Amino acid sequence: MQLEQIKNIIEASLLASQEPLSRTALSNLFDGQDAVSTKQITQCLDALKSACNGRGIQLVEVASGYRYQVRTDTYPWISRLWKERPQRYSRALLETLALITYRQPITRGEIEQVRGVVVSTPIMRTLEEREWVRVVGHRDTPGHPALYGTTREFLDYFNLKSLDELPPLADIRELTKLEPQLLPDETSSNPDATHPPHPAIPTSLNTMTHEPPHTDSQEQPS
Amino acid sequence: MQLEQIKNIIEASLLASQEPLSRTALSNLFDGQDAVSTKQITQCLDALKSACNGRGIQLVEVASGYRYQVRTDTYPWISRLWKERPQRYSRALLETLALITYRQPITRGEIEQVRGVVVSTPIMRTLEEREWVRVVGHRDTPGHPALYGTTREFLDYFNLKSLDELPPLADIRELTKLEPQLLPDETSSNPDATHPPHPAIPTSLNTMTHEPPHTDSQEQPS
Amino acid sequence: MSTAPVEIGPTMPVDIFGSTPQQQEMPLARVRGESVLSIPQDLYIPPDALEVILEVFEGPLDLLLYLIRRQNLNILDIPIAAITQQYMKYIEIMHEIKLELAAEYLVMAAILAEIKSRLLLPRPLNTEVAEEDPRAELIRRLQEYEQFKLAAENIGALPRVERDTWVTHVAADSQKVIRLPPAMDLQELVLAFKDILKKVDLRAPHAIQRDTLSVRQRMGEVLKTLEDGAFHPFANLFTPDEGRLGVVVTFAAMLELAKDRLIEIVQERPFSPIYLKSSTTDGNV
Repeated sequence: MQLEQIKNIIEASLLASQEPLSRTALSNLFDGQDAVSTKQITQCLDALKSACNGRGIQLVEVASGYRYQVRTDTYPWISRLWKERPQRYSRALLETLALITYRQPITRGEIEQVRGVVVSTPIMRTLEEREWVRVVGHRDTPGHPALYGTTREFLDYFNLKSLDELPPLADIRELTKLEPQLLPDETSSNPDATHPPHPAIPTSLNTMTHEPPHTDSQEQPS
Repeated sequence: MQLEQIKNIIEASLLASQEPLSRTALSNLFDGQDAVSTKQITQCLDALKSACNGRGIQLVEVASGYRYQVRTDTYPWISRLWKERPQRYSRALLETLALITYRQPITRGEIEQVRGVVVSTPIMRTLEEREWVRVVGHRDTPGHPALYGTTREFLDYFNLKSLDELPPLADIRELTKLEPQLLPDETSSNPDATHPPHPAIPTSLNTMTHEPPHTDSQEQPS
Repeated sequence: MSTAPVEIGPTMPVDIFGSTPQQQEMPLARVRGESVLSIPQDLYIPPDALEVILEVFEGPLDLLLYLIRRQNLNILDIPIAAITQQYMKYIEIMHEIKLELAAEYLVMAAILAEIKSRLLLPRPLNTEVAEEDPRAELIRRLQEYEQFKLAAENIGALPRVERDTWVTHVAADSQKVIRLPPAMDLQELVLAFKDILKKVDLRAPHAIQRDTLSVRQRMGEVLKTLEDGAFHPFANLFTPDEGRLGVVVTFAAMLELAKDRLIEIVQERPFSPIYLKSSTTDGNV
């Protein structure tokens, strides 16, 4: 068999295989009258290795054999293939988080009471995995249910120094939507007397709208 | 970005991706300041295609996009990597698949009418599990039977870009004229119609088992 | 009249039963009852060979097609009598060797018998033009079936993944999906909370402390509105003109009423509109 053909078969095998292939495995591709020598295999592997120069993949030897892999410097582009587009959080998650935020410490049962529906375990897990919420204690009632509260990471994520910076309850009640009148020029320093003052809202909402605190924008390779 | 680099990234992506990649998916690898034009993508794909000449792999376009795959003539060696033989598909399954392919959307009942036998549930399940066919709707007749159609995965699996690439259904006229060529010898093409010879009923069952009429006849290399 | 077997070359893959002259001396048609059991040994039939017969034929149409094609007969001019005879023979054997015979095979036997009998009937001379060949429908079905049989072969011959080719898999550093958590901004969170407040009161103490309007009085007004026993949209019970306190008081009143089970608060599913209804008038309506 021509060396060129051997090389082509080895290349295709390595590209097709999910696992690295050892020299033995490569030899076994050729048997009977096709049998190839170790030297031929080495020659082919060397040729294939150099053929990768300047490409996005490379042929490397790892513990269990040879494999093609994406070069580290190409990986940033390739990794976009596997990235899942971030989806929005569900309404249920938002409401659960909102309740934990404003009513902390709160038990799951209490959240369920307010929302009228069961709080799903995946939601709690997501909130905990994101480290926005954690168990801060247990209520001294039968069953000793866990009490949840928000975390430092939660405050960091939303660019808050403390929970006090959240729009207060009373003002939220008033909100019909986040309207332009809540924007900065109508500052708290000069509140209209006929309207109840919204001390925290204008500033914080402004921050919120214009500077959505970190969305996940850093993932792109430059 | 240099065309060479774009090409390298595209090559690595196609090699690493489990699924074929569409032109859009390829474009999406590059965005922001890296953005590439459709023309550049085409140029790269063409270059990569020619780069496969004489190698054991090739860059092909199937229904859902581009992918690298092992050349059919190289596959016999590659297939030695796998202990398991590829799954064979029964004639019943292929006939069912053919009916769904050429007559889609089609109900199970309609398939049965043509084939003259009941379509077995395992066959439909296999076709659906392999994602070759799926329910595309329901016929507005009593019982609202499901209508089946083929999928992109079906086209991908069978190396097709679109249904148009399938060989057209044989012309019925052609079919009726088929038989004269079946026999090598002219004399037998004129049998006595009133007393046709009795065919030997399975006298040679052993032949039969060794040569099942035509399921997947292409075997792996020994 | 020839009774000689049609020889089909051994190279013809179509002839799955690859007959040879000697073997034809032994007519399997005579094989019945117990004698069937001996056949497999004589012919070195593998244990599952008999099942193969059925697998070989994808139904009655396929079997018929086989009988026709193997004898090089024109599909448009099937000798029904002979074909029927042969078909029945296969059926018989399948039956004898207790192959589970699909009902369709028997149906086809009946169809063949019917066509045969119709062909035997003398045709009235005057209607010869209008009379349709009784075989027409069968021929049409055979042709259609053969069409798809060929189409299936074509599909089967297409180069396919796993059998004729393989898709490449090149390792990438970490091929697991990078699952980015969705982004969220505070505004969303606040709005979510506002929605909760709309649904249920959180009994914020400061809201009630300052009430200048009597919650009790408002409870009565709400009950009056609900007097008709119908469901009222939650939102309609508020009078925005009263301002914030008025709204809070109304809400507090509703909660008190609910606590006393004087009203029902209904929501069909999460986030759907909330309705209120008087419980007391329920029985009267």
